[in-house]
Amino acid sequence: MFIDLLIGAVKAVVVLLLVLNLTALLLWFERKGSALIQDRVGANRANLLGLGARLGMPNLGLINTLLADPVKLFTKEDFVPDGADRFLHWLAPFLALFPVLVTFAVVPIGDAVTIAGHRIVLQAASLHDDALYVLATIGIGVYGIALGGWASNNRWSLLGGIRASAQMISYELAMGLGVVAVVMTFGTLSLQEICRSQGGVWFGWLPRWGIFVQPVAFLMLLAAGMAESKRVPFDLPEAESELVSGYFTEYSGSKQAVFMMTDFAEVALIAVLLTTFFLGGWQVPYLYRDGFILPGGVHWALSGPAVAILGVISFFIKTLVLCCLQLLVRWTLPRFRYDQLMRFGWKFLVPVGLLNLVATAFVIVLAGH
Amino acid sequence: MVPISYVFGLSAALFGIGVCGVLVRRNIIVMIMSIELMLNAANLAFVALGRSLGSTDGQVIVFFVITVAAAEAAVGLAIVISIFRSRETANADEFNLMRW
Amino acid sequence: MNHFNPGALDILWLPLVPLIVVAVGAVVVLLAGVRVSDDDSEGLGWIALAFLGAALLFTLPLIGQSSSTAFAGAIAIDNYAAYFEITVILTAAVTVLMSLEYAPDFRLAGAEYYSLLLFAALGMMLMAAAGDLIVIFLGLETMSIAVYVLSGLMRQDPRSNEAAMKYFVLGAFSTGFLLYGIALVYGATDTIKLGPIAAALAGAKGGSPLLLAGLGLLLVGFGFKVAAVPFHMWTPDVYEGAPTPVTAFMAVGIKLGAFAAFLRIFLVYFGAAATHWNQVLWVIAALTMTTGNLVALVQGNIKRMLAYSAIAHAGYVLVGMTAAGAQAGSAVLFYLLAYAFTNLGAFSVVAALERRGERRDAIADYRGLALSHPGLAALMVVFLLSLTGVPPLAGFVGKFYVFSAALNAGYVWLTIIAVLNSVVSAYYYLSVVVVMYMTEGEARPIAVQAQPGMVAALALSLIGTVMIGVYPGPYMGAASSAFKSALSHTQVSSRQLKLRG
Amino acid sequence: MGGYWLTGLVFIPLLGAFFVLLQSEERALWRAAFIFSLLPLAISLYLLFAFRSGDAGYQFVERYPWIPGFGISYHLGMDGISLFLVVLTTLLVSLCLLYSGGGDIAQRPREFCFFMFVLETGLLGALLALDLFLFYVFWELMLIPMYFLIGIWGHGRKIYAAFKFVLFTMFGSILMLVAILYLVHIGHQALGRVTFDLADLLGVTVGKTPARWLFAAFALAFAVKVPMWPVHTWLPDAHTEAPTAGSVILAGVMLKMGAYGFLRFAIPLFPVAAIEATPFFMALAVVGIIYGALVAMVQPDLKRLVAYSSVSHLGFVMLGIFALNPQGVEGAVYQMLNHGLSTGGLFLLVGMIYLRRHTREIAEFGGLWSRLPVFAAIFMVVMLSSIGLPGLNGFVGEFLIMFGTFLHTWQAAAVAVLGIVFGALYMLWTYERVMFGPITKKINETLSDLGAREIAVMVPLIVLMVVMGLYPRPLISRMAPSVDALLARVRTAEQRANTPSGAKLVASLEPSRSHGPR
Amino acid sequence: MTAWLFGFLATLALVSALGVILQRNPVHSLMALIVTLLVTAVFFIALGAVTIGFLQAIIYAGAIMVLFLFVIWLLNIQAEEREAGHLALKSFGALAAAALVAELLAIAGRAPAPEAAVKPSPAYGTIATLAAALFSHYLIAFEATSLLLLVAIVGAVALARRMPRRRSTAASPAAASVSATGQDVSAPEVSRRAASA
Repeated sequence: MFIDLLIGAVKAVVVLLLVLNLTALLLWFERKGSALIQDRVGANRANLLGLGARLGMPNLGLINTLLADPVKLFTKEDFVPDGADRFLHWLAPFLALFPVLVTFAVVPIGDAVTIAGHRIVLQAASLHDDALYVLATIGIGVYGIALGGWASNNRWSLLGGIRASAQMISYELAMGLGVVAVVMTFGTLSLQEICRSQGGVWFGWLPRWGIFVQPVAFLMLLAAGMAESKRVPFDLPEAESELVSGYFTEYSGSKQAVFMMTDFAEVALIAVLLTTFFLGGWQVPYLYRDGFILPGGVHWALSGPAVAILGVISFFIKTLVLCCLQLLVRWTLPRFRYDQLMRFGWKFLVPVGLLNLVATAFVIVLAGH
Repeated sequence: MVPISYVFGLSAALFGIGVCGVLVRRNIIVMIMSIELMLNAANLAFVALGRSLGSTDGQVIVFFVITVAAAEAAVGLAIVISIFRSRETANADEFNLMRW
Repeated sequence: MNHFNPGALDILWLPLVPLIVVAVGAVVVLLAGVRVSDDDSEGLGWIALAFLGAALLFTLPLIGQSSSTAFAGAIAIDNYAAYFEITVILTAAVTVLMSLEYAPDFRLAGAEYYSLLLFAALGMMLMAAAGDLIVIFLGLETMSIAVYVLSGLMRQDPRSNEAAMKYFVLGAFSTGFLLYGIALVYGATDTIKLGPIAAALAGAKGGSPLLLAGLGLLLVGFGFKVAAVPFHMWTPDVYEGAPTPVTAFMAVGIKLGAFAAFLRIFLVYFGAAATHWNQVLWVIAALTMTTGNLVALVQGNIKRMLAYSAIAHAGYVLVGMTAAGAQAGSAVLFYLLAYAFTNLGAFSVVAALERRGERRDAIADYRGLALSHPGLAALMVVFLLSLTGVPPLAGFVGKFYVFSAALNAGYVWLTIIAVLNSVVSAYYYLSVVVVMYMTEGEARPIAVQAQPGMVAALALSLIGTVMIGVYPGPYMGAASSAFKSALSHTQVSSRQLKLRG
Repeated sequence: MGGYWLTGLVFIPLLGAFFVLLQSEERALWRAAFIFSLLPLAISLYLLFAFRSGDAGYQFVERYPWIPGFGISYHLGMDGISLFLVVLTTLLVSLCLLYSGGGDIAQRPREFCFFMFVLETGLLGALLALDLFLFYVFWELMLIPMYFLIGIWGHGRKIYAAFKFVLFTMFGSILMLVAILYLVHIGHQALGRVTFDLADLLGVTVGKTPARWLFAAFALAFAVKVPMWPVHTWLPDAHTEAPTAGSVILAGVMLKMGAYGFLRFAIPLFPVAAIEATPFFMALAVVGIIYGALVAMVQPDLKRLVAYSSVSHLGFVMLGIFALNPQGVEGAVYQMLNHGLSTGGLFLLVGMIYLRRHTREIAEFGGLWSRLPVFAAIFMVVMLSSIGLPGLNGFVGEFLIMFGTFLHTWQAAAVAVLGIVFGALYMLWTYERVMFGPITKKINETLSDLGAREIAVMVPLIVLMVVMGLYPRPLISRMAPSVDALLARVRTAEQRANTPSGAKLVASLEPSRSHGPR
Repeated sequence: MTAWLFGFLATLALVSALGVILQRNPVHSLMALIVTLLVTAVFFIALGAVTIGFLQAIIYAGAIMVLFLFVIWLLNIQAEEREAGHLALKSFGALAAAALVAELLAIAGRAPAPEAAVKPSPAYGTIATLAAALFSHYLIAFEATSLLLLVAIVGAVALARRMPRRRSTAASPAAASVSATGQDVSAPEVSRRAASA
């Protein structure tokens, strides 16, 4: 009993730490990646003890983003505007971050491993209805943003909050449709099961990943997910040029930092979900329980722990790739107009999602008989 | 283990609070919220009673009730919007063009 | 994991065809109305009428079928359902007819208007055909939500907005009670199907406080919908504020739908356990009649007056319900039919006088109507007299039937209260006649031309009112066979229970 | 079965109602209305002669199922009691239409004729119906046209009067509806089937207590209509404010409906209860006679005076009915006819003078004899008929009633005689004030005497008064068998209730059934 | 469900429910309502109705309540300075509600609750069980629900959409003032919420 609790706690802490680190990493990547894309140097000033230069990479600016940025943000004055709803103003950032963080609890980062007789599933919490849980937490995430905008007692903020909530609610629908298609395909709501059933190959060479069965759902979820994270090209809620900074205009210091973390955590969340649903999660192509079996029939035996570790690594690689993809999009595409955003969501994604659902259902029924 | 009837009792209390809210509050939005509270209490009762009977029917009904709540909320709020256009108030006491 | 097994379902499409036709009609109207201006929505009305006509045709094969159920007991197939479906369809048709000119005149959004009208009718029909509490609930909600919107559809009119708001708040409030009542009944009996609930009520669980409290809450919920005192507060305001055809539809259709379910639950299935509820109903009936009639005396607005009169009439229906039993059931069904035509007629006249977006619903506006519009005035007199219960019009025969049932069940005092109420009601109905016929001068000169839709609506109501009054035999027969066919469900189910037991 | 005479009689006026609606030109309208009204009159006269005297049963019976589920049938029939009232009704309607065409009804004549015909249908139907449901339908039906007649074409506080009239009568009659339903319920238990037919229900013995209640409900409905003191207060208002034709029909026919209801329904259905109630009703009747006469005496308004005299006269009728012996009942029926003729005539005469002077104040007149000799002469005859001068019809009725009452309770007769005296007093005094003496008001000198139409209206009345006063036999002989049958029924019931075995029988039948002798 | 967990959740539910009706500021009321709904969702899950619990969170707390938030903002409903309304009416309402609760509680106390005598099967409350019921015994209800939602969409649009301008005559003052408020912008959203639910 105690051991189980301990394992649970450890898993939770591990996942939390992973996510937090991932967000920091994404922050750095955003800074330097944008610099790269825009052909400029990017953050490069902070140089603790000349460490960067000594290591021969002064331009990476790791210290800037990983250390200086947080320190700066957390030491800044925490400003609450006059007439704001102080309690909600304080609560909102955490209300935004919390649901995103807890969503990671059901994401399987690897297969089950057995350590000292305990079978440990590499998933912080294994529910029966993981997919529903994901949708639920994402749905709850709206409130942090919306209330943050409202509690600031600022028109721009409120407008940003309204936009954010409308947008998130709208794209949640498309997202739900995509998830339902995936769930129908795999016949389970459990993310671990979904990952598991993506092992193996078709035709002897094609990994049985979800993306090959549900390409439409993948694109839908990618688009909807990016919209959920309110980032370019869907960053209407913040839209600096119109709304100053949208819902967090009136935020500063640590609360602002939490909002930023939420942003990046959402990017990471989308990435892990897409990975789980479509890219086989922790599955490595051609890797089976006891080692690789390549298409040619070549067999390369591996021990159990090694397989598990490979799985975790593969999961993170896929996740990082998808994160990079999102950041790349962010620096590539211009912002939508609000009506375009809504039209895209309601008049394109939703119908496509429904058609996809119907097609999936037909295929399942026909295949079932 | 807590007896199921405790949960049912909780639902009754929530229902009562909802009723009280409708009767006591004059803000139209809060009144609608109180109605949602009533529906929610009914949902809790359905699930609790269903659990004590070991039947799934209660949950299915909750599914329908949630749908109904959604529909009611949509229409109710649309009505609030339409009345607000002409009256600029959400206080039920001021809707007195006609006697109650 | 249990798999979906379609074989377990007794799927029968025939009883659903009328409902499906109405639903399709609603959608077709909606789609057809995409490019139709609000000033020009008459065509949509005719489409709606066509679908209602088709639905009526498809209801006919349902008459006379032996009572059975479909969809695992969710849908009851019997004359009772057919009776109410036909009445609801006719009500909707008359409402559409009287809206053909009214809707453009008041710039109601045509597509939405007719489509919601059909949807509301669909909800009522669903309530009539429902065999379990949840379908009743959903039918009720479909009807109610559509009517909430309909009553607020004159969006530039603050009174209409207010009507929608009040109706919505109190309607949703009552929904909460109804739902909690269903929850309690479900908790007590482990089922939401009416047959088994009735069996449980008659059996060992009959005295269960959970079940009785559930019945009480159901009573409250339905009390709101049928506007029984003390749950009637919304009625006058909503009737006054809503567009007049919608008021007519509310006064008649909602009562039909709500009573269809109310009667099926209480009179048909819980009839055997009437002792549990008819004392309460006695009081509610007496209060409803008396309050309705007394307050109606002081109204200066005809729609308000008719609203209180509708409350009073709900009271008469409740008198019939209190009596419980086969004769009372038939009487109530017949009364509702008579009431439907009469009230539709009265509201048609009110609607006919409202033109070009101008409300004309103060009783004072009817001054001198007998001289300026003798036909309309005469029709109004007929409908008012029928509401009063003057022979040989429909309203009289309805009251006669109900009172006779109540007397046979031994409710002498309730009947006496009811008839004294009729006398009181004569005063305010005849006051309108006084204004129309015996007061000189015209309030505001109006000229209303005969419009085909309105004429048809008036003619239908008049024919109904007079026919049912003069030769009520066939309609009484229909009502009685409808109620008996509903009753036969309970006999079947109790027989089955006995076999099993 | 006797063909379709009665159906024709009842519904031809209804046809006429819609027929007159088609007339657009006013003169043609009145002509058409009058001619149309002669049709039912002709039918009723035919029936008068075709009626087999000496037959106690119903004649010209028509019976068809109407609402079979309820045992309700369309059942019409005529006996010696209703026969003359039918004739009186058709006659008075014709005369009223004839009179009203002469300028009395200035506005909305089409609707006036419409309502008159509907009213006639209601009256005739109520007189002929032998099914309680059918009777109630017609009973209520006649309220509405009268309501319109008073409300539209009335004078002064016409709306108040109309409302009072409707609410009073409706209050009474709706309790009667409950009683009917309850009676049918008892009948259902007794006979095993639901029936509203009077003949069937007469065969049902009602337990003592329910019978009292039911009789009370019926009696209330009919007493309001009669009207008996103290529920008479609607009558002076209604009479005074109604147009002349309305007053004539109201006084001439409609009041008789109450008395007729007692004879046709209340007493035969619940004979024991009726006998028990006799002292009470006699007392009320006597109070009504004296009260009506005294109040009439102090009325300054001619029409109100006639109205109160009606209260007094109808008191006599009720007295006769509750004497429950052949003399009394026959006298009552006879007196109903008399009252219809004389009071109808009086109202017509008051209407004629009102048309000329637009006032009915007695003080406004005086010395009209010299200016309006024909009017004064006719007035004299009608007034004497009303007083009950021997040789005129009023005497026969009053004599029979007093005789019957004397046989039953001499004290009542003794007090009621005072009513006759008072009646003569106020009538003659009024006549003196209106007709004799010098002309005090200038305007009265310009009045013109009756025209041809007015005389034509009055002549049939005068003729009937004289004929009925001199030769009552054909009437009595036609009504006697029916009256005897009724009284026989009452006696049988009384005996059964009074003899110990009979009382036991009734007691044992209290909740259940019996096939009483018909 | 252990006693302390029940106690904690029940207290939370009651406090937040009271918060709904006691808060002056509608937004705070709404927050309290959301908490109540989420706690209820937890109760659902604890009672074995896992799917329904999540649906409650997704639809009820996650979508329907956002709708409320929108409307509160759209209409800019401020906290009430001081509750209007008659004291007598209010106390009557409170009393009536209290009586109702007392009665229901009494019933709950007396109800012969079969204390989960039936140990639910593993499939209890799963989406598969639910779906099987929905598409068999509750087929009609399910179909009716779809129509109900359509009604709600049509109705909400009909009420909240922009007022059409008169074609023939100039816009009436009332119509003009309505369009000037500019509240119509997000009106279609209201109806869309219904669809998302």
